[in-house]
Amino acid sequence: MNQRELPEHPDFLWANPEPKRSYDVVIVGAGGHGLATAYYLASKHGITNVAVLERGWIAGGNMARNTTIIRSNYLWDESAAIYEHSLKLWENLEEELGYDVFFSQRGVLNLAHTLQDVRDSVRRVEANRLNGVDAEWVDPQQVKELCPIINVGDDIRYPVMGGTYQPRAGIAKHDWVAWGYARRASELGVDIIQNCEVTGFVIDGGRVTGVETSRGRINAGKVALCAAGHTSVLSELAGFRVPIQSHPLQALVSELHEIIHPTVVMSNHVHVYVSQAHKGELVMGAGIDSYNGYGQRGSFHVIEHQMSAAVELFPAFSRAHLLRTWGGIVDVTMDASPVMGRSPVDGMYVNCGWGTGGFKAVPGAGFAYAHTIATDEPHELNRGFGLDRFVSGALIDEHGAAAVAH
Amino acid sequence: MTMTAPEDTTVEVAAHVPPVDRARVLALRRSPAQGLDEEMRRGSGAAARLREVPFLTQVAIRATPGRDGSLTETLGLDLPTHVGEVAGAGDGNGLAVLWLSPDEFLAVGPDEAESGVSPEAYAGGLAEALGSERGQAVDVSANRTTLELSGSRARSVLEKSCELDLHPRVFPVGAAVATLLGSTGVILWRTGEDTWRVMPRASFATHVVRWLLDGMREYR
Amino acid sequence: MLIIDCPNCGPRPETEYGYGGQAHVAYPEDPHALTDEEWAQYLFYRDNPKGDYAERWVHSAGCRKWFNAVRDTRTYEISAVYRTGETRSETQKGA
Amino acid sequence: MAADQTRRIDAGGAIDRSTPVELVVDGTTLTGFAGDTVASALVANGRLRVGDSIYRGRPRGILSAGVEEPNAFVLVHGDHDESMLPATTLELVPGLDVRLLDGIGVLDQKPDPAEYDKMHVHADVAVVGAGPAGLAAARAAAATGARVVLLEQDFRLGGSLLASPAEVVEGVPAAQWVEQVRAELEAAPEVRVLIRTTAFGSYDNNHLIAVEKRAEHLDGTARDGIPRQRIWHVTAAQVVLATGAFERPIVFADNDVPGVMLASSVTTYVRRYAALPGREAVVVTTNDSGYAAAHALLEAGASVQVLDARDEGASPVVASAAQAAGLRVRTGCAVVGIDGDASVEGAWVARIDAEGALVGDAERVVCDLVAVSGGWTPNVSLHSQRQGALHWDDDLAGFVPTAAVRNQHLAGAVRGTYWTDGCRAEGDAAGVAAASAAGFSAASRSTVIGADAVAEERVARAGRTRQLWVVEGREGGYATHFVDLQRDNTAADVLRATGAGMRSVEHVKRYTSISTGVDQGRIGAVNTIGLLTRVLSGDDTRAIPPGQPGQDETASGPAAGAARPTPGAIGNTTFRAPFTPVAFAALAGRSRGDLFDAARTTSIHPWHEAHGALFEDVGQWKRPWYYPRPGEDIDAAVARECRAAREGVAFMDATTLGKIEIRGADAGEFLNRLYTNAFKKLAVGKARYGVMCKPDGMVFDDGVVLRLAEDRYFATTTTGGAARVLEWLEEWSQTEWPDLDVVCTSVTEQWSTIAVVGPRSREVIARMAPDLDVTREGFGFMEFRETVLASGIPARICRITFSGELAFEINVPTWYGLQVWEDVAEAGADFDITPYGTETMHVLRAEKAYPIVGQDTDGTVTPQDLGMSWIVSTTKDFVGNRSYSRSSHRAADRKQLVSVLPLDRSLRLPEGAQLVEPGALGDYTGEGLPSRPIPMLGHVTSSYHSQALGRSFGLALVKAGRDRIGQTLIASFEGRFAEVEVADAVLYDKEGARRDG
Ligand SMILES: Cc1cc2nc3c(=O)[nH]c(=O)nc-3n(C[C@H](O)[C@H](O)[C@H](O)COP(=O)(O)OP(=O)(O)OC[C@H]3O[C@@H](n4cnc5c(N)ncnc54)[C@H](O)[C@@H]3O)c2cc1C
Ligand SMILES: NC(=O)c1ccc[n+]([C@@H]2O[C@H](COP(=O)([O-])OP(=O)(O)OC[C@H]3O[C@@H](n4cnc5c(N)ncnc54)[C@H](O)[C@@H]3O)[C@@H](O)[C@H]2O)c1
Ligand SMILES: Cc1cc2nc3c(=O)[nH]c(=O)nc-3n(C[C@H](O)[C@H](O)[C@H](O)COP(=O)(O)O)c2cc1C
Ligand SMILES: [Zn+2]
Repeated sequence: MNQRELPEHPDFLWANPEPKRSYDVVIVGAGGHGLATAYYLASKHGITNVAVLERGWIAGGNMARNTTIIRSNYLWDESAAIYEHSLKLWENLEEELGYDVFFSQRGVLNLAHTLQDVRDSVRRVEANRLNGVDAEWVDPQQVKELCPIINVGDDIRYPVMGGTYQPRAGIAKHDWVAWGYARRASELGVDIIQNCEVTGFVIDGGRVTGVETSRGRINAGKVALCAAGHTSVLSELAGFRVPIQSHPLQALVSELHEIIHPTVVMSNHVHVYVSQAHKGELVMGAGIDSYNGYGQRGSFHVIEHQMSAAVELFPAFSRAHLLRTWGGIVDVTMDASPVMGRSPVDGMYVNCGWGTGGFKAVPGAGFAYAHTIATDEPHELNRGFGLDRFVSGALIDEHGAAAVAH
Repeated sequence: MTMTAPEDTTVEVAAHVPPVDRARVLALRRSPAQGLDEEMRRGSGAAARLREVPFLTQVAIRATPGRDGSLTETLGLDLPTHVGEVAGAGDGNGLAVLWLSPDEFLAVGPDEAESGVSPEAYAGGLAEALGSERGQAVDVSANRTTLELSGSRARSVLEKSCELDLHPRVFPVGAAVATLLGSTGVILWRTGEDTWRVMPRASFATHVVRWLLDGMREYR
Repeated sequence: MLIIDCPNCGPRPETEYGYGGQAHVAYPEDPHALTDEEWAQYLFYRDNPKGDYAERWVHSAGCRKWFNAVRDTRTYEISAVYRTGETRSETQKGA
Repeated sequence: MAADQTRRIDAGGAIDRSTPVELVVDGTTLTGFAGDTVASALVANGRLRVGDSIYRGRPRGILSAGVEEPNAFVLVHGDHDESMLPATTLELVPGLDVRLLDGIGVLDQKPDPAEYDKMHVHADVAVVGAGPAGLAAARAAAATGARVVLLEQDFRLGGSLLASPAEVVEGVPAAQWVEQVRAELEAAPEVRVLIRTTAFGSYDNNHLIAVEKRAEHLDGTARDGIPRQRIWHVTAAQVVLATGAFERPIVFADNDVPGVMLASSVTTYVRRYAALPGREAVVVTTNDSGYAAAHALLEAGASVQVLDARDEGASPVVASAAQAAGLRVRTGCAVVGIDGDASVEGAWVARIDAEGALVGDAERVVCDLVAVSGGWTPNVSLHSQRQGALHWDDDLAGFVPTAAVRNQHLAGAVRGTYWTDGCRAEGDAAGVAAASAAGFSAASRSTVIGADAVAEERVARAGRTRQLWVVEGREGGYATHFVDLQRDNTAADVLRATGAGMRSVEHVKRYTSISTGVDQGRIGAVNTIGLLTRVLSGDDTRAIPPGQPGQDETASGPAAGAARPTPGAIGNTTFRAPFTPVAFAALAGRSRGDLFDAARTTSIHPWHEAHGALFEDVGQWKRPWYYPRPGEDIDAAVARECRAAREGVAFMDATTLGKIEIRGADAGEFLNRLYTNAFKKLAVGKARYGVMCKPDGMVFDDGVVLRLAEDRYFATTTTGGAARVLEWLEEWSQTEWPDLDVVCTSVTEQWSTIAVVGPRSREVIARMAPDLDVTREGFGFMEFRETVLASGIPARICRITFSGELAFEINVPTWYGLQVWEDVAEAGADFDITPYGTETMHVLRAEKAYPIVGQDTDGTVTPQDLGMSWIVSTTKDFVGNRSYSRSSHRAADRKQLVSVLPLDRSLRLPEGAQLVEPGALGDYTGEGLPSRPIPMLGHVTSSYHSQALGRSFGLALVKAGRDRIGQTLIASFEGRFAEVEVADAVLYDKEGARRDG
């Protein structure tokens, strides 16, 4: 679609029913993960007596706030498998949902600025390729060809030494992805209940039988948490802990500009993550704030740092203007990998810990989580992501090696 | 106040090198910002001036006030007790002890070339005075250098990157704190109404000099 | 930007501090006496409340001292700061 | 002179008629005066039309006179073009050359030569906005001696008073009053008045962030050293927000045609800029304020008629003033449509009913200007950024702050106070209250009215506003009823969103994109919310998810049984920083180019530079990477450097290693707990290598520790780990083991460290340190000595090796570093001593399988994995130890460090190459991607050509690597495959014969 066209949305998205007394599955949280899970439960497992309970407006959490980067070039086998599965689903998503979600495979560049960055990058590229994930190492000249506005000169503090490139990676329009899932789920009979906060769980003999909500008690055969940064609050209510910490993560946009940025660029070292959305705004992720926070806002020095990094690498952004900043609440685990599987409470499932990078996982995680809920067994894709890894020590440490977020 | 050598110190170094040679040895030192002298001169103007005050003697002291053996006696000064406080020569002319934390201090005194007391010997004497008390006295003279920023706009230059309140009501003459200048850790010490010492670690000296000079340009 | 009142140095901007997560999580007396589950709790699990949180900070660019603060993770307001080893009530200010 | 300024009013206005200023717009030169904005110059030249709308390409005109402008965006040409600047806020300066934009900017790809900086200031009272409220507040606070900062985005003080210069304030005309206050503020010693300065962010702890335009107004180009813009960080004990209010338009058919303008902006153009936007005007208003525009126009000689949408018309004072002036007023009427495409040619006027629907036929009125006032929206952006509560005020028809945020005060129109004396009085009261809360007692002015009294009068004085959310057109539909002009969104789009099931205002925003433009909903948000109140019924509203958090109760759900929700129940979308857009570069400040991040250099750096070193960034450090001689590439240089180290003598600057002095009776015990190996029994004068792990058992840092005295140790860390390790030591000593008698001090930069390496190093050291017994017997491996060099410089010399060769490390205070380095060069000249960099260091240590933390480890590697079980004590506990008994640590297939030898001895594998079993590849040829994942065994962490071995080699982490020694694996890289043999990690001098020379 042309930058100067307004999007066409379907005439009808989802119904706003009153909650029923009881459902086979209650999903807590209508972010991308909750909605996708509902959709796959209904479409792949024929489980349609499902409610997705959302305390605010659907997709109003991190789903409304993310920089929409989609890629699958993760280091470890377990990660590559689930993210690559997700990417394959993305590649067919518009058709599946019948909704133009602006999935744009414009490629993602991860820049390297030090010799160690180069080693880590090459390692990841080689691992990706053997895992069937398209990945390339590109030299500074190729970086320049892929994204002519990057300063690849030697005259900057941390010159670009090359980068990894995943051509199939890209971005999508976050809200519409959620609405696309909501629409299909709603069509298949799933009840999407907004303005309905889960405030407690009904647990009987170690098994969950329902939830308390701001709109009354709702009985449930199974309960699946999809509450991202709020998961700890919920799990605490259910009597168990999850190994996550909720931190503010900020993002920002500029006003609209004619398209000059053709791909997605991420630089962990200089700290820039930027793409240009279809309307023309520059979309950037800033750093994570060090402290825990549920405020959906972060500290401004993080934005300032982000801006100097942006101008450093992209001289053309000098007089783009910061138009809006915001924050989300990301759920960070110690190994920067998600948690997905059964919880200590029977009939209750957890999916959290996607931290700064779970948007891309929406289709894949929804798919695997629906399987886990439907069969009470993890899917092959999420087997390694259970809570047991923290006990055995078999972590899937995605920061040490890959050192890239989002 | 001048710095005097702690008595009865038997430090090998002092014993080893005859005084006349010592002057020759001292001449071999190069201060961290030495190569930037000319740049600093050119970047200075009436309203803001920058220079290095090289080779000050600095001793890092870890001690618990009141439980410091004969350290304070040897120093000839009480340890400062609260943030910002500088015991002794708050104006930097002589021996001063800066508060860095409840149990961490920095003694700053004149260059050995001026005082005749080697920093190693001085630190050794303090360490000895500390005795078996918990703490430390370590020569860190070369660990940081001292830059002096002065002039009517010196405060403005600092305010460009120092987030602390530098108003005299809050940051009086003679006060010193450890803080950040931009993203670089420094000790900031107000030695006069319009005179500040900025003490970065040696490896940051070039950056801090260039950073300050850049901020001074509008006042040239 | 949080302004954190270091018990030693007074109010300083957040950039001077390092964050240390939940306070009062002591290193186990004898780690070897713990089960793997208990050890995992120590290593990887911390409270994550929405509301008051007793957490650790270190004044990296100032006095280099660790201390504790009670901060509301919704409003980010700090209701108390106190030194390591002190209990919360000793120096708590405000409500 | 002003011949072309056809719409310039002959007299009045805050413009300097003696200073004409030229302006180029799309290539045409116009003239305005100093004191104009680009927009007012356009108006004075009879040009209302600006760029077309973004999506629908509709002609658009100047709508406003301020930051809320949705249409009039320009690109300013200059050293560096800047886009998307509202013409309404752009001060007219000589040399301005602008292009009108169609709602979308163009980024300049040239480097931006301008400079930007930042300033951090503290205040007792910060006042935002310099209208009557803000000026009064600043004056009152200043009078107490408090430190006051007044921030005003405009290039003039006065706020709305600039548009009513004749209004009487404290007995004098407004213009004079503003002058008086300005003079008073300037005379106060502790007051800083910043104009052209927009407070755009309000953060916790009263931290305001503002941007000041500093140089661009001088003459358009930047002056050396003078930042073009400056970011102000203001931390204030108390804040007074006196940010005024925004007028909003009325939604009717074709309300976007150029010539439709906000009524208060019309007043501003006429009275402040002496520019007449139209000669025949229709004013359409839902509240009293539209009348001011009518009076202004009338006085300027235009013909005017007023359509007051309220059946009851204006409040008595306003109505009688209108009558006295002879204004034609029709009540219960509105404009229902516009005639004209590129400019207003006429307005369709009709009576409207309670729903805003036409009653009877519309009548066409010829006009060239339609001044609209749909009511006022307090400018609460900064208040809301701090989660300040708002509530819907039905009479004012606006969201009004419920109470100020802690340590903040609100004064004037931002509180819904819409008459000047009320604003001034509130400001006065707020200034006094703020100063006294900051500890400055004040005798308040005699004229202060209690703020509460003002509140009561609010509606009585400013009149009621009719809530008219949309005016039906003459034809059905709402396709040209623009709600958000910038985003080209209409009432029809809002209805489509609700039709699609959207209930939350946040969803409507995202479905339509209303409120996402540069004006962030200043023009369209409240009308959208109002429209939602019209279309959503009681049934729908149970599902309305809340709008902005912190709003009044009604916002979280409409009152039960209500047929329609109130705007308060629907709520606002969230206000976010920045208040108005800020250039990225301004926020970058001086952290650009070389100053982007500190580059740390050693005392020897000048020598490295002078000798042609290329540098590697390690953390913030610049370390010599290698020293190519003319004609040498990296391989040749490194081979030469390696040869020197293995066969002769070479030297390296190792200053960047972290160094920590540790002292105390319990220092040994402390180190025992943190390192995997034991240090308590290390003899004084000796050194030992140690590894530290995190509690999860993974290697965290390593280094050599010297025992200086019974109670003193000296630990070295990796270059990148220095700060981390010191913090780690402090953390454990302060928080876990405060009872241990141990303290630490960083001495990283106290010492320059020069490694002298190679079989001939002893001879060099002997020359350097004549007093020292450097014999094999006299100076053993892993010992150190204090000595005085031949130069007289005191030094500590260690016999440590990171290459396996005989080697010494000379430590001297950094200020002697360069001298000693030069002395070493001289002492070794006969032996052709060769400087080497990090690359050679890496080769040498890899030949000996000394791991580099961070290169051969990645946070998942234990000492055992590195083949260093020997360093993991079994007799004492240490941090990390507990983790090794977890099941994953006992797994047989843990990755272990081994070396890999390509069968092709000249092939240097890329670091990062993956290793697989032979046969694992299946039919994968390296072309494209394999059809299914190929299991990997590990990867190459380090890879070099070994000069000493005469072949390439690598280190690798390989599953069960030590069991595979002797096996052949396949390395996969760049779509190619190569066979490698797994070998013991140590390849060179396994017996360690060389370390003693
Ligand atoms: C600034 C930012 C940038 C990011 N960038 C990227 C990126 O580029 N690429 C990427 O892949 N990922 C990115 N992420 C991460 C990604 O957004 C998240 O991992 C992902 O959205 C989380 O899953 P979700 O969509 O289900 O979560 P959310 O959208 O947060 O959904 C959780 C939902 O649960 C609801 N909820 C919580 N508690 C309750 C309760 N008690 N009762 C009912 N409902 C409740 C919440 O209201 C919320 O709607 C980014 C995140 C942020 C904040
Ligand atoms: N209904 C009406 O007739 C009506 C409605 C609104 C206002 N008014 C009149 O307007 C005046 C209001 O006085 P006031 O002092 O409250 O407001 P004001 O509009 O006079 O002044 C507000 C000032 O704040 C500045 N400002 C706003 N946000 C800023 C920011 N973030 N950073 C820096 N500057 C910022 C503006 O540029 C402006 O100068 C009164 O005279 C009142 O009568 C009348
Ligand atoms: C990819 C993306 C693009 C966005 N583009 C815009 C934009 O063009 N204009 C805008 O005002 N906000 C934009 N936003 C930000 C939203 O307005 C909003 O800030 C965000 O969804 C968080 O919600 P909140 O600010 O209401 O809490 C964008 C957000 C995302 C994630
Ligand atoms: Zn402190």
